[in-house]
Amino acid sequence: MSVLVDEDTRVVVQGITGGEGKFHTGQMLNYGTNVVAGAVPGRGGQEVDGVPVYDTVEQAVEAEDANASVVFVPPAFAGDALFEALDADLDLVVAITEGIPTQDVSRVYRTLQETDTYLVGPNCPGLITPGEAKLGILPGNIFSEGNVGLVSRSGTLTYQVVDNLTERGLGQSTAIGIGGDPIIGTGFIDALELFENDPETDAIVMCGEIGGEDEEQAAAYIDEHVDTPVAGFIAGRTAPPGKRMGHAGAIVSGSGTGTAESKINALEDAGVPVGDTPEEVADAIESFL
Amino acid sequence: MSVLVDEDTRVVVQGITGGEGKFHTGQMLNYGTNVVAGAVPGRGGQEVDGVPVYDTVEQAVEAEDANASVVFVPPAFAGDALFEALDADLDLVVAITEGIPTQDVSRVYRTLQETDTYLVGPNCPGLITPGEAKLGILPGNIFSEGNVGLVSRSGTLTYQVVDNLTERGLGQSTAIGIGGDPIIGTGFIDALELFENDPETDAIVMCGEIGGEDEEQAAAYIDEHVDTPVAGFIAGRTAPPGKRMGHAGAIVSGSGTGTAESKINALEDAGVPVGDTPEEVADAIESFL
Amino acid sequence: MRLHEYQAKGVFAETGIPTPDSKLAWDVDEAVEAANEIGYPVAIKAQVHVGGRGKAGGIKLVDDEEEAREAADAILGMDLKGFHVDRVLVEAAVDFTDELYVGVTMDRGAGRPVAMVSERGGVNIEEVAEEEPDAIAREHIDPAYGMHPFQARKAVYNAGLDKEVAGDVASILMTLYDLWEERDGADIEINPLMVTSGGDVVAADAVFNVDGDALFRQPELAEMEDEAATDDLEAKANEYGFDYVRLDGNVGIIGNGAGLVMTTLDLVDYYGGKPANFLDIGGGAKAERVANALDMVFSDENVDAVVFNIFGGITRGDEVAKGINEALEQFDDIPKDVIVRLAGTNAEEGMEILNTELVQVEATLEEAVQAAVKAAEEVEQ
Amino acid sequence: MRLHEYQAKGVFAETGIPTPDSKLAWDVDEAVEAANEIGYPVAIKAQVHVGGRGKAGGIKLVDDEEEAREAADAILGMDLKGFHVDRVLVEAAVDFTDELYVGVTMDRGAGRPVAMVSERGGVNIEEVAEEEPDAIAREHIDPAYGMHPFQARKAVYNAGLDKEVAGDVASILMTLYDLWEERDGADIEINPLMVTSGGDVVAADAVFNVDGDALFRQPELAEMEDEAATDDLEAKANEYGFDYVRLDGNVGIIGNGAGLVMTTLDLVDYYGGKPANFLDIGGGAKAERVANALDMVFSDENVDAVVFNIFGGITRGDEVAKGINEALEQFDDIPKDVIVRLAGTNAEEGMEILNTELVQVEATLEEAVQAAVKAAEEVEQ
Repeated sequence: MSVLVDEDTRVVVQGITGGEGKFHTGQMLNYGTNVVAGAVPGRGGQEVDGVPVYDTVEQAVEAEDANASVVFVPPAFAGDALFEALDADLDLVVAITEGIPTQDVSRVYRTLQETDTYLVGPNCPGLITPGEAKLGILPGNIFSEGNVGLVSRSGTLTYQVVDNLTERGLGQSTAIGIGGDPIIGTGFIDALELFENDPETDAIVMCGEIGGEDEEQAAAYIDEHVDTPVAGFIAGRTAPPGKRMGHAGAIVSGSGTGTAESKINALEDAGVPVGDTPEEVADAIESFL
Repeated sequence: MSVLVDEDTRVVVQGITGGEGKFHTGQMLNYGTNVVAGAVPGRGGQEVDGVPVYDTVEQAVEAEDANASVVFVPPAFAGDALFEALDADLDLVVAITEGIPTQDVSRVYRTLQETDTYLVGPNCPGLITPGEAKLGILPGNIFSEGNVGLVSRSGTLTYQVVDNLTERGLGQSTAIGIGGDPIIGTGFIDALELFENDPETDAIVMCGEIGGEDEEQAAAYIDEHVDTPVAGFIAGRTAPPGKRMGHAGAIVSGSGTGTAESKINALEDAGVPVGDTPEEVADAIESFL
Repeated sequence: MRLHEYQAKGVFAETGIPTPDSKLAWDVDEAVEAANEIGYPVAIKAQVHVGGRGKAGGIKLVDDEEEAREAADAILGMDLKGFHVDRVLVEAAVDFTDELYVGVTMDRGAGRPVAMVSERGGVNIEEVAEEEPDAIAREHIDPAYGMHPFQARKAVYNAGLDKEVAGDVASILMTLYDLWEERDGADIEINPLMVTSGGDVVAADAVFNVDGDALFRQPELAEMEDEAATDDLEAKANEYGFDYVRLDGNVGIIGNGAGLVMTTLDLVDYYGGKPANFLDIGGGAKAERVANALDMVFSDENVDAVVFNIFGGITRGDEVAKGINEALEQFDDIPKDVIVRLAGTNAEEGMEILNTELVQVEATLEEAVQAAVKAAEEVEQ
Repeated sequence: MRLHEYQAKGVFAETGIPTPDSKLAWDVDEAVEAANEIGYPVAIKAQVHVGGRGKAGGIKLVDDEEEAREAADAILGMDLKGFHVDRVLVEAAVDFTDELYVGVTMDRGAGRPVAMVSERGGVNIEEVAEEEPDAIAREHIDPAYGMHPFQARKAVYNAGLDKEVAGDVASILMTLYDLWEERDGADIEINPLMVTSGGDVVAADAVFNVDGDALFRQPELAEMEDEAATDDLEAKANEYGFDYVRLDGNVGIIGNGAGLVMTTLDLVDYYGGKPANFLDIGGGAKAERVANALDMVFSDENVDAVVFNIFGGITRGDEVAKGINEALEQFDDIPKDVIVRLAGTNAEEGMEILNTELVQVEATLEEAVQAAVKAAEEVEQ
């Protein structure tokens, strides 16, 4: 019925006492997410919105049986917070923080390979299983329950596409914003694999953008391993080569891969229709179901 | 017939152009060891005793299909040489070098856990399968072919015990000097497992010494997993607590384990007779066969 | 964040990497004086963030004072691929026998750093990379350990470097990696690393791009961040802290989130318009930031109409609406049509707040883009 | 290699770890002067490598000059568990409310470093470790990364430290780990880490043992290696580079390889003798080194007979034999019986070389030990 998160997911919020952490903890609780603890060094014993705070993630996990965390820790300390989350052996870590130094993320990524944890992000909006739980900052009200899995490198573009789906009554099983940073945990292929194995996901939307080769690799993966129908969208068709657009993911490498054209071709070659507009993506999904 | 090394083992000698490396390469070749390459940065293209030298281990492996290395590199550079050996994905690495800083070994050990390579040592005499190959500095002439497996933390003590065995006609399948440093690669348990699974090893000698808890753990392992009869020897019965005897392995921790008494008791509880003298070890082995 | 060549060389030199004698000059007299001091031949090199400076005329080798003056005069003030040259590096020419390449960057696909060495350095390295990728030895680094010395050796020997220089290059590569790691490098390169007839190696050029997200812990590098020589509008964007790229169309675009802003650009193009810029106000923007964004796009005289597309997540529609009102209420006569589309968090509240006498409101992304394209077309006619 | 408390505190203080005001003194007047300067109360602390100095009378707290003089006079020159006290640290007494423990060492079983924190610091930490191991929070460190800040926090919060000091202690622990790593520590400890009534923390004692194998890259620490205050024979062994431990028996033992030498000791005991020492000449010893070893053992007046047991691997029997001959030929009258047993590499050549008028040769380890025990017994009678 969903991947990665559901109503049983027990969440610890790292950085729960900060401005964003506090605000979105409230939002997550309102949505029905099982936020069971916060973790902030030196704040153990306090409460935020009725959620008990612990000094370390490990203590939060031991006391509240948490199995996932959402990280709102500021960039300078976020790398360390991610190491702490991995050390606590959680099933899922969602890193919302934007602007973590790339080398810090690279070190975290290296340790991630030695664990069974799914890391979503960093610099991502998080993920949501509509009607059950959201972990992150996605606006819950635009989502609706259903059987379309969505994975996207971009935050607000995700919302746009979801909006188009929801308006037509095409609900979502789970929507995952994987983030557009140069190095991220869960990638397209991980998400596609999860959706492919989820009996309740009947169609998949994959939103990519220029830069890197992840979409090309995902296309090859779809071709070989994914039977669930996939519709795609690629942002950045009009981006001039070599210009940096927003986050670091959006650099056209200029070496044949990484351009919108290369990605669109790869997806279409794998049988994935790529929409020219978000509306067209919704059209394709509608046609699958 | 043997464990870890045999006549098919193809050896690259790291540090082959140094004094010790050169001398023992000659000794290994004389013994019949398949020394196929040397590796010394900047010395690629040279030869030592007819053995071609390469600049890197990787090049030696690619050119000569080596699957094992013996490391004679001086302590200051030995840690790096071990990382290079592990990077080259060898089956076996034998580190003869004595006096490698412990923190360097700890870092190597950490990487070792991520590989399938057996590291023997550091600060060890190496290992030998009599009549086939020796990797290291053991005096080949005292060994004889047979069915006694031997594993020892000490170098010269190993020779002593082997001498006692050989004199009685008790040949060895493989003898492994695992070294007495605080952190080593292959330990007693690894060696015991290998011997237990070797159909041609019918009895095992295990020589321990004071310090650490490796012998106690090995005793527990023998009790549960080893059917091949084992005879033991523990050096350091008369060592006063708290005094450092030779290498760092030989410190009596004073906390109940680590003493000769604790080790001897653990072994005897596991059904392993422990000799008061090396001769008595040979007696026990003779009684097994 | 990119350092200029002279800044990068300064950083390299601190770590003991050999660089040629050199001096920075801001005008022709200074350049000539520097050249005389260093002694001829010298190279006069434009300090701008542009690849292929040499081929574009930004580097000249001169043999005497007269040539130096001529070259400095030609280079200072020139426009190099859109960048104004306001300073030159005057540098002793190196008598070289070989040009090598060494560099360290993050391999985003692998998630870890990679060190690269080639004996085919010089201006054509990009072609080499494209056509003969094996001519560049690559060594991935475990970021937990940093570069092991054996990896530097592997890289230089696999690149086929002469034994005579292999040791020196390996140790420069180690130094480069350590620098990259300690100073939060993004890309760090020496191309060419010249080999002199005496068998020494010298960094004849230097690239050092720093991870902008790490500048908070690299105060020394943050100070070097270039104030000059970029487009005025882009400088303004830096000041405001926007991700902004100027393009050559006439439809101004403001949005939140890189993917959505790019999509808005793509739709402008799809509906027959031409995007004038990319401007991402980021997540959670408050009213003032929104007003700044409008100010920026209005400052671009090429812009004929503006589409403001916000899908609120952390960004709240009411805040955006307030910012738009504030920005536009300052004008007696609003200079360009502004088409607004708000969705997501507090979008309805925002719609209510928006002063529809000042802006045109559209319900969907497609409609908003089409309206903006149409408005811009009307201005052009 | 162990640093003295004052040396360790010097190293700690360089990194910003707070330590009390203190001064080293080599005689009573110096100590009193230092105490007057620092201001009373002060602690006068023997600087010797002995655990439990306080209980053994090596630390005294004094309130005025008279007491200071008395204490310094008592401590300087005293024999503390076999160590001569030749210097004292005069240190401001700390007014504390709590005594914590922090330390970093190598966990040989795990093959990686471990950091430890306890709120039960002070003289009884070893008992605590034995009886209530859970009162010490342990955090294993990945040596590839070093200590992550979160690990220092985990350690202090798991140890149950007050929030008021937790942050300070975590940052001291990070500093200690970095020091341990950068300076090749073996063990590094602050016990007690005192918490003052004002909520500050102060390192009231300091232990810093350095990995002897790493001294080649720690020149500053190598210089601190203590020249004084150890047994003369052990000092001689340091000079010669032998692993040597003096014991209280009368059978001198020389051999190659720690395990074999220990076994020789064990056999001396087994056959009814008493070992006088452990002396490992190491691998590959040449003639001179062999002669030095004999010189060392002969210098020990307790020794009545010597067993020289070599099993050659890298060590060659002929070299050993030459060394023994050289050493013994210097004497008109050889002071103690020497029993030699050679086996392994070039043992036969060695046997031929050995001057059997100077030494007694035995074929097996057991026979050699028995002969030495017997010879020693005869001397005693």
